[in-house]
Amino acid sequence: MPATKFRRIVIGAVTVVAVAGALYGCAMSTMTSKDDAQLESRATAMLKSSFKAKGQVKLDRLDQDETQRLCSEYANQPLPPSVAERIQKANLATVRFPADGKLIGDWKSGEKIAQSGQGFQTSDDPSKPAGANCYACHQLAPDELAYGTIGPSLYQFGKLRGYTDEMRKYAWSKVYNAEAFNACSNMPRFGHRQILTEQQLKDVVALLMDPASPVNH
Amino acid sequence: MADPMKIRANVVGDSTEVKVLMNHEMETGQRKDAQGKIIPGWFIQNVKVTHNDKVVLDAQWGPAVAKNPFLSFKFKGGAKGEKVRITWTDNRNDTRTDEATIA
Amino acid sequence: MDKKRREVLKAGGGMTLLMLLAAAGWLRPGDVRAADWNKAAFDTKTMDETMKALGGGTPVPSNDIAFFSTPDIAENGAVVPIGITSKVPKTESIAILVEKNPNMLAATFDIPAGTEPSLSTRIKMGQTSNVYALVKADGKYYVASKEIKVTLGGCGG
Amino acid sequence: MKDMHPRKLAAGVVVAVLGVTIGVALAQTSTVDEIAKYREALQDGNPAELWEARGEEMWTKPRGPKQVSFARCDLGMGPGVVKGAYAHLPRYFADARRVMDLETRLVWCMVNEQGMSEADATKTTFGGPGRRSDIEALAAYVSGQSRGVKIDVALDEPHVRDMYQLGEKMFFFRGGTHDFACATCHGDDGKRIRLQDLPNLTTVEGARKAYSTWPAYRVSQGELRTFQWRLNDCFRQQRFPDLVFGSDASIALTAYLAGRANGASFDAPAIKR
Repeated sequence: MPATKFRRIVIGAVTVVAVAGALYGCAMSTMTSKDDAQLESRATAMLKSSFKAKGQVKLDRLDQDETQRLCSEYANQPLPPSVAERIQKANLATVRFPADGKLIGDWKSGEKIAQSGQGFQTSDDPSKPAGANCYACHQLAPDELAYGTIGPSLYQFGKLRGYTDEMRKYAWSKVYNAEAFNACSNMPRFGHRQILTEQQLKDVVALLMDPASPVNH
Repeated sequence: MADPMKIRANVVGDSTEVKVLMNHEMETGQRKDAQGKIIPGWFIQNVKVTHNDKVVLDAQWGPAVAKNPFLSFKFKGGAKGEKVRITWTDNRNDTRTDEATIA
Repeated sequence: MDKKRREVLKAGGGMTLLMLLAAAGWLRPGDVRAADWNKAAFDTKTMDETMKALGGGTPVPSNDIAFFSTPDIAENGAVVPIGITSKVPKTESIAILVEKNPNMLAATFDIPAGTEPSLSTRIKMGQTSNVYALVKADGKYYVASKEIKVTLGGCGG
Repeated sequence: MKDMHPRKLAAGVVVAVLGVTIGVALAQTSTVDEIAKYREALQDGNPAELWEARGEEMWTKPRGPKQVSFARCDLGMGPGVVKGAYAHLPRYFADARRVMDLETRLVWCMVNEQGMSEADATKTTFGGPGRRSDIEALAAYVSGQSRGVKIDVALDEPHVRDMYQLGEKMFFFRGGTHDFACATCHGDDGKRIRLQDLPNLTTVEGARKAYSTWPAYRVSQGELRTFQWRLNDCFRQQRFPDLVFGSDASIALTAYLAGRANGASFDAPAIKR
């Protein structure tokens, strides 16, 4: 899977560079990596001076971890395989399984979590549970027509892949930290960044992997 | 004071087509504010459209009409240069009348 | 404003008289509104209640009433475009009703002779629901309905 | 369970994602068609006109402690010239020694010509129920006066070009609890969030389509929204802190997106979900 992603990134970057070149004439093509690093650091500094804390959101949200920094740096150019591997390895190490060994919670609660985009915004009440907003990017239960396409369809996720222990563990790990499998994935790291609680993670995994879940109808 | 409406009245065949946008919150009275207090309903209840002092449309609205309401309809007759006059009244007794020249 | 006076005023020439009274300073604008806004009808929650408040019986389904420029799916329930045309002869009024809104009646439009029984406006819908176009013609009521789905938009939060 | 190795799991995943039945696919096609019809039906009457009218009146009226109108406000094409001005913004203003977008320039005129304090001028940058924004009304009016004009941001001007390049970097900056960057949602073709199409702003075509239709009346809010609002609310949803109105980053990103949209025919204020 990562190989496909790399190809896509490479193609995207080539397009962008070509267009940028057309806009600037030679300006871009002659930019050295030193210039680029300087631009990067100026942009980061400018960003940090342009926000203010509001509600539950403090300025430390702009402090990048290594994964974020690398994914930003390589967003507009091919992601070298060595960097991708570094990112995936580091994120894989963060995946934790529940102490009770149970990965499947309540799919009904999982559906609510998948529908909700609440949480961690300046406008959100931090005392209320956060959602995962899965439908923003993925198709899941067929009754919900308003689904996004940033991520692949997860309709019949468990049914197509089999309700195996191995697959349940994969689903858990993927929701927990998507960067473990796909460097610079667009998907938030719901477990690693503590966006969802352990129980919520179980409920979302149930939505994907419980044969009774409408996702698998 | 309420803001003006935006009225367009155009001759189309043997009719006059009226399109109007009104400036109004159309608050339902069902919503709560950040403190959990109900925001009181505030909405247009009556809309009357006249052409040469003849009523060509007379509407009653509830709070389910969308914010900044839009209305479009046609009446027979009407000539370029004549006036179409629209008045709305809301549940706070605020009222607004605007006129447009038929084009 | 008491009911009798309202009826008397209505009987005595409806809005024209009311407007004269208002112009003469006999009535404040609020009185005009109170006389002309059917609170009972706008408070109703079911079709039966609405029909009762409007003073009509059970409406007859009609193929002569059509929706135009009205989508099957609304991208946002805060603004749902509704267009209604009536080909029922002697159409006197058109009303828009939303089955699953907190109150069923959204709007009524009296259509005087000379005005085309066709109009479009925009309403709010709290959720996916049937929307009814209720037409009064020659004293009788006719109805057509259409389901409009309301979808959740954007980032959902 | 601790000995379980997710990497092996990943290898074991057979990508058998052909699970979309024909029925579901058909339903989705009609959903997209119906949403297109919905958008079409909205075009008939755009409440943005109400803001344009209010902004136009405001433009000519004496305001602020100095009781001066915007007649001397230079949006880059000479004092008081509104026609076509929006299509050339952001641009470098020597008097302010800064690259400015429309909203920051309006505030600059309110402060420097009308004598308002910065705090007063930026008190209501984004309107809401019961608090109307003068800036939104003025932006509606001014942008409306560029309808049909080709977007032409001076990327050959060094200050503007610098902001463009910085904005491009920021567009790809990942951060926050959710690792989101602008590019997360706006870096690929043909994507949707829920049912909303997401323009790919890294392509000229995507940037043109998106940028040329702001400001816009948002039916979900019943408000006229400016591009400053668009950026602010994107960052809110990115789980970032609050983007300061008129901040350097907001100008840099606007310069990047406007610059990419160069050549498009300006078509705002529009009406959007």
